Amino acid sequence: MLEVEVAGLRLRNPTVLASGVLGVSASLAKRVEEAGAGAFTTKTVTREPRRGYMNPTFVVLEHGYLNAVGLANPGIEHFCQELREMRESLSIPVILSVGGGSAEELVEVARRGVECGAQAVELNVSCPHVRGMGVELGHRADEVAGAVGEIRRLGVPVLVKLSVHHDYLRLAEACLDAGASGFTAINTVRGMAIDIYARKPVLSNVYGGYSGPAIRPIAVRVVYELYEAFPGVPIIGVGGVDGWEAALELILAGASAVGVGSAIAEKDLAIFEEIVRGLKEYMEREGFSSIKELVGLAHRS
Amino acid sequence: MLEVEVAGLRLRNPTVLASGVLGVSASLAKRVEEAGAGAFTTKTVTREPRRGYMNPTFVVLEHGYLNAVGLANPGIEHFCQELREMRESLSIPVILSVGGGSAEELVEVARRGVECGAQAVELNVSCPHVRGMGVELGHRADEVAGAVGEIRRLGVPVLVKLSVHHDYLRLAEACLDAGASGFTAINTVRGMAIDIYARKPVLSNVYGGYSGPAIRPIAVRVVYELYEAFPGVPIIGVGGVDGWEAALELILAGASAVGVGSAIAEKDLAIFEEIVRGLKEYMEREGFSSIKELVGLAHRS
Amino acid sequence: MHARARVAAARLAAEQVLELLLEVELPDPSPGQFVMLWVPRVGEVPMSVADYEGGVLRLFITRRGVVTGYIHENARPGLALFVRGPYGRGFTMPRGGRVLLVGGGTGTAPLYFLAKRAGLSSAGCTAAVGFKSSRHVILVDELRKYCDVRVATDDGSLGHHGPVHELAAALLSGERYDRVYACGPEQMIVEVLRLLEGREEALEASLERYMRCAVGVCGSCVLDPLGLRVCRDGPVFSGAVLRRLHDLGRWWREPDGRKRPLAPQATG
Amino acid sequence: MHARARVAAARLAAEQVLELLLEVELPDPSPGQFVMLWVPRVGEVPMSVADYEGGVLRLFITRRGVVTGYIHENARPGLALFVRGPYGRGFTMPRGGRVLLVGGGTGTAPLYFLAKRAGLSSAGCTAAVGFKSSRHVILVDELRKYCDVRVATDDGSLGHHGPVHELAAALLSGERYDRVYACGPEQMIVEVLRLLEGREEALEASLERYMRCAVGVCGSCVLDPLGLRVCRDGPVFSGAVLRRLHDLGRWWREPDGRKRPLAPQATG
Ligand SMILES: Cc1cc2nc3c(=O)[nH]c(=O)nc-3n(C[C@H](O)[C@H](O)[C@H](O)COP(=O)(O)OP(=O)(O)OC[C@H]3O[C@@H](n4cnc5c(N)ncnc54)[C@H](O)[C@@H]3O)c2cc1C
Ligand SMILES: Cc1cc2nc3c(=O)[nH]c(=O)nc-3n(C[C@H](O)[C@H](O)[C@H](O)COP(=O)(O)OP(=O)(O)OC[C@H]3O[C@@H](n4cnc5c(N)ncnc54)[C@H](O)[C@@H]3O)c2cc1C
Ligand SMILES: Cc1cc2nc3c(=O)[nH]c(=O)nc-3n(C[C@H](O)[C@H](O)[C@H](O)COP(=O)(O)O)c2cc1C
Ligand SMILES: Cc1cc2nc3c(=O)[nH]c(=O)nc-3n(C[C@H](O)[C@H](O)[C@H](O)COP(=O)(O)O)c2cc1C
Ligand code: FES
Ligand code: FES
Repeated sequence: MLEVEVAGLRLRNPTVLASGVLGVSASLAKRVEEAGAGAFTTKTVTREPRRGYMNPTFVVLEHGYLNAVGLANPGIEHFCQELREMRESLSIPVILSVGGGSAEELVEVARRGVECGAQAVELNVSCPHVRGMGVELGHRADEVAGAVGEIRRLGVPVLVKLSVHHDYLRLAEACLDAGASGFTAINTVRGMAIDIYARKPVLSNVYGGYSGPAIRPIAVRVVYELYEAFPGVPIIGVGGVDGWEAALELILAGASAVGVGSAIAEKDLAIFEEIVRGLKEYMEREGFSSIKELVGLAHRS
Repeated sequence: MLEVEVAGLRLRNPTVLASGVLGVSASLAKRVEEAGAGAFTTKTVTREPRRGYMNPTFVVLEHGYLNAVGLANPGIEHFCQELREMRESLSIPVILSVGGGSAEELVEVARRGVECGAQAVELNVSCPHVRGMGVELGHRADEVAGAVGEIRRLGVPVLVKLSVHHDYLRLAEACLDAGASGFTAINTVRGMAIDIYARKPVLSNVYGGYSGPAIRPIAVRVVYELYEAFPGVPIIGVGGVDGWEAALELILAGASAVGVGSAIAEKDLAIFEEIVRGLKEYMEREGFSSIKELVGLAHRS
Repeated sequence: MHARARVAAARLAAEQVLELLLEVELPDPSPGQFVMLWVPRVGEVPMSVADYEGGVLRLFITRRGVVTGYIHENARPGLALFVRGPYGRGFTMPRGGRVLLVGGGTGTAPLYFLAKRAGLSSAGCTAAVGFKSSRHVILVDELRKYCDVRVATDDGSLGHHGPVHELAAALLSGERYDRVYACGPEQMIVEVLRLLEGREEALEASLERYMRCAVGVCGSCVLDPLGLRVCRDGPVFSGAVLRRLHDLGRWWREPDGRKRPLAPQATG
Repeated sequence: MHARARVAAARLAAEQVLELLLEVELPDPSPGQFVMLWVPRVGEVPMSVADYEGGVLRLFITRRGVVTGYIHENARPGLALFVRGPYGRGFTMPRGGRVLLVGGGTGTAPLYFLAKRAGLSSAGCTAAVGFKSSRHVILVDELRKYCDVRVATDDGSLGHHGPVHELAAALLSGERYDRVYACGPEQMIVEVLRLLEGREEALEASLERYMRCAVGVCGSCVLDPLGLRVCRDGPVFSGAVLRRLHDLGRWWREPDGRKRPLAPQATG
């Protein structure tokens, strides 16, 4: 009853590990699968290796989390091996999150990633804390659309990860025209925290990406708007999913699947089973036989 | 030790009642003054009366609040009398929040408001839930700047209320060039909530403005950026101030004063005294003699 | 967020007055408090708590406009409504002494809840309750468990023929009470306040105003000149406060914030 | 957010090892857990808890690079540092029986905390601790309160001349223990694991990896092939798990996620 299809990928349930969260190794991917996730998104991978920023790169706040990891990753060449291992050991779909400073770079990373086994590509054009590789890219809708078009030709689904910091409806439209298979929404929201005793920003990078339960109302709205503007286009809803109720809220808004990110800090990998069980029980109680009936249901009157 | 000057207004302490919150009557203004606030901002007033949206217009969430009141207000002509009474009965500054669909309308409302006693004008060009009178206006930087220029000639300070949904640095610059005295940041963030049992959006308007502690990291960042980009320009920091620590975080980011909005739902008017007392005690403990020393302190190394 | 409240029973308790029993988990309300009742896609309105026991919330809803009309037409067992609250400051619980309750229409409901929760008995409690006619009567039989009840109707079809404050006047002329509690049309409250002028009885009365947030933030429900919010500082106010409220019985604040003269029928 | 931790005392406990006492309110840590120590504008690093009593956190910090270097040079009473945590899974507390502790360098600190919290005595506890030289020794006198302590130094300037695992080997050859706890350089842990092959002693050892979030989210500290996160699934792992960790003693994951051969000095 929980199976969904998202942009051609078959998921045993609508939970997806969000990008950047544990997505660094095949060994963690396996644990995430065993914990019950329906799909796995890798950490965003770029052409060259990136060390990321100095610590502190992660802050636990009262209502959410801030991070400015800085797209740390081993680079696609090195990550290729992890992708191969993922494909060997996993039965859930592996979505490769791709980052870069230009369309050319995105395409290059995606191409190599697909060669190494990625079953879908998610374009991260919305990281809020890396200059040149983040949100700015999303502002250049034509360039992103160009990359979408080329990657589409590799024969795998292409999801575009959106941010509230974009004119996301316009970007979404341009990407759809170029053949995008769907959207992931939302990435973290630009934010920062200052320690009142240190009297300094906590993140070494000063600014970071805000995630966790606090951003859910923002994510719900973006998903709702996307569903309204592009009915039928699959959306992975991400942002503040910290239990089955939150997952359901995004599904009702229009998400076919939901990403789980920083909630793992609080609930660890058990959150996947918790969501799956919660959704099942809800559906039984409320008389739904397929999760698909719930997708976008809040739009119908 | 807590006195501040913000855009020419003298405040006994850096707390300000945020717009839209209790700012509808002289009687409430008096209570807010008695509760200890340093300044009072009125509800946004437009040329014509507005009933606002149907209930539900306000939702209490886990980490914040959503509202889509819809700029309900009695119109400037009727509000004039309240302004007169405010000036008669208050000794703290009264900031008139002005809304409208065009520069012309903003100017008209501001002019009448100043005639009736407003000591400063705050331009609300950032309401996230009223079509034509909200965020869109803030996208038209030139038009807003035009209004700023004209209102400036009325001889009162003009603050521009910014939103994360704008290119706020650009808008801020245009407004400064036109003579703006400072900024209020931030307005609510577009968001929505869906009830998982009703399976419907809760707000009658579907979308609304997200406020409360959840949005503080976003506000801190906007204030920090503004202070960095325009050193010396006064900022009223608003967003998620729910106690003295939160107020201090915004001050350290660069706010000369802080607005208090939806936290009143939790702590009622006692929050003003709580902030004032907390700041005082902090300053004594940490060895500061004037709150001004703390403004923007997180920027210095 | 709201709590789901399933209709367990809905019956017409009197003409235009629907009695609703809702299964819903709420923080325990105290008498005089209210909830916000949300009907998805229709609207959200404040309603006084008439009882809350064993997870069942009881409301008495007079048919007025869009939302109450919808509820009257559609409420049947199983329907899901949504509730948030309870909100506001309720009545001070009577601690012994003699109590007089003065209720009008559905204003009787919170007084009934008060009598029940305070465990009053007719030895210590007299209730004067008024309705338009015998067809509009609610809760009188149940209230008799706790109070000596006198009824008035506007058309004389039951009990005293005339407004309920006349009943109250008669009772007050013969007796001293420790506390008087009033809930009903605002004109009734004005009359009760007048009756108590120069007397020692402590009055508490519940008011209604247009509400949005219900938590004291938006200012929609403010009363001049004290700046009191019905949703948070009230809905129950003391006689001393009521005397200083110039708005009382005179002005109703519209959703746009402008005031219009209070219509006599502004309260159920 | 972090809790402010004021330096109450800072002294060089041994060559290159600073002992810090920090006044800070934290959830009570258990032995084997660590904190993230933030030095504003400098960096943030994981540190094992050496003790926490009466609101005073004790750390032993080996001078390594940017952050530890800064602390060594600037820590004096009154300096404000910042701490979050405690994080991770610590040691299983010994319940009676005979315990062997094997510590290397500042790895002795969490073992001392364990001995103290578990209330061990030299009847039930033997500790083999190794240092570079007699000038690098920490906590040995204090540890004697709880354990029969044997010392080894690389240069023979104190106790056994040679690596600490040789001491452990000697102890193990003469005696059966119920539990062995190890903390120190990863090569030392590898040796202890080897010593225990085919024996019945339950081992628990604490590992280190590059960390960012410390709460199990970012994946920086993952160990292959089990996908275990040092910050959350560890830093303490059982012998059974350690045997299945191919990374153990071999691979260190860099901040960019690539692995490099584990340098012998990777641990203090
Ligand atoms: C604290 C409080 C307790 C109340 N308790 C009860 C009760 O127990 N039983 C009962 O029948 N009624 C009660 N009311 C009144 C009830 O809220 C209104 O009758 C109801 O809101 C009308 O809604 P409608 O959509 O059916 O009518 P509409 O056609 O929208 O309006 C009819 C009238 O109700 C007023 N009204 C509408 N919405 C609101 C609102 N959000 N807040 C206040 N007034 C509103 C209008 O101003 C108008 O006077 C109470 C009101 C308040 C403020
Ligand atoms: C769970 C745990 C407990 C620890 N307990 C102690 C202790 O009690 N006492 C002690 O002296 N040291 C301890 N360490 C090691 C300590 O964290 C490093 O020595 C310290 O981070 C070096 O920082 P630096 O800036 O001075 O050095 P750098 O010059 O930045 O680096 C020197 C070395 O430390 C490593 N390192 C740097 N930052 C980190 C990090 N965030 N996480 C892990 N390794 C890092 C580098 O990879 C390198 O190998 C512990 C490490 C972990 C993971
Ligand atoms: C530590 C951390 C690292 C992240 N790294 C990435 C990344 O590399 N690429 C990406 O697209 N999103 C990244 N994100 C964003 C998440 O995928 C997700 O969009 C966001 O955190 C909101 O979801 P959440 O509230 O469930 O965490 C990261 C988030 C966190 C917390
Ligand atoms: C109920 C409500 C009504 C508001 N109305 C207005 C308004 O009319 N004009 C305006 O500029 N901001 C309005 N705001 C935004 C607040 O002034 C403030 O910018 C925002 O709520 C963030 O602050 P907070 O987190 O302290 O509430 C309103 C906020 C709330 C909660
Ligand atoms: S309804 Fe908002 S203040 Fe009373
Ligand atoms: S440090 Fe982030 S998972 Fe361990």
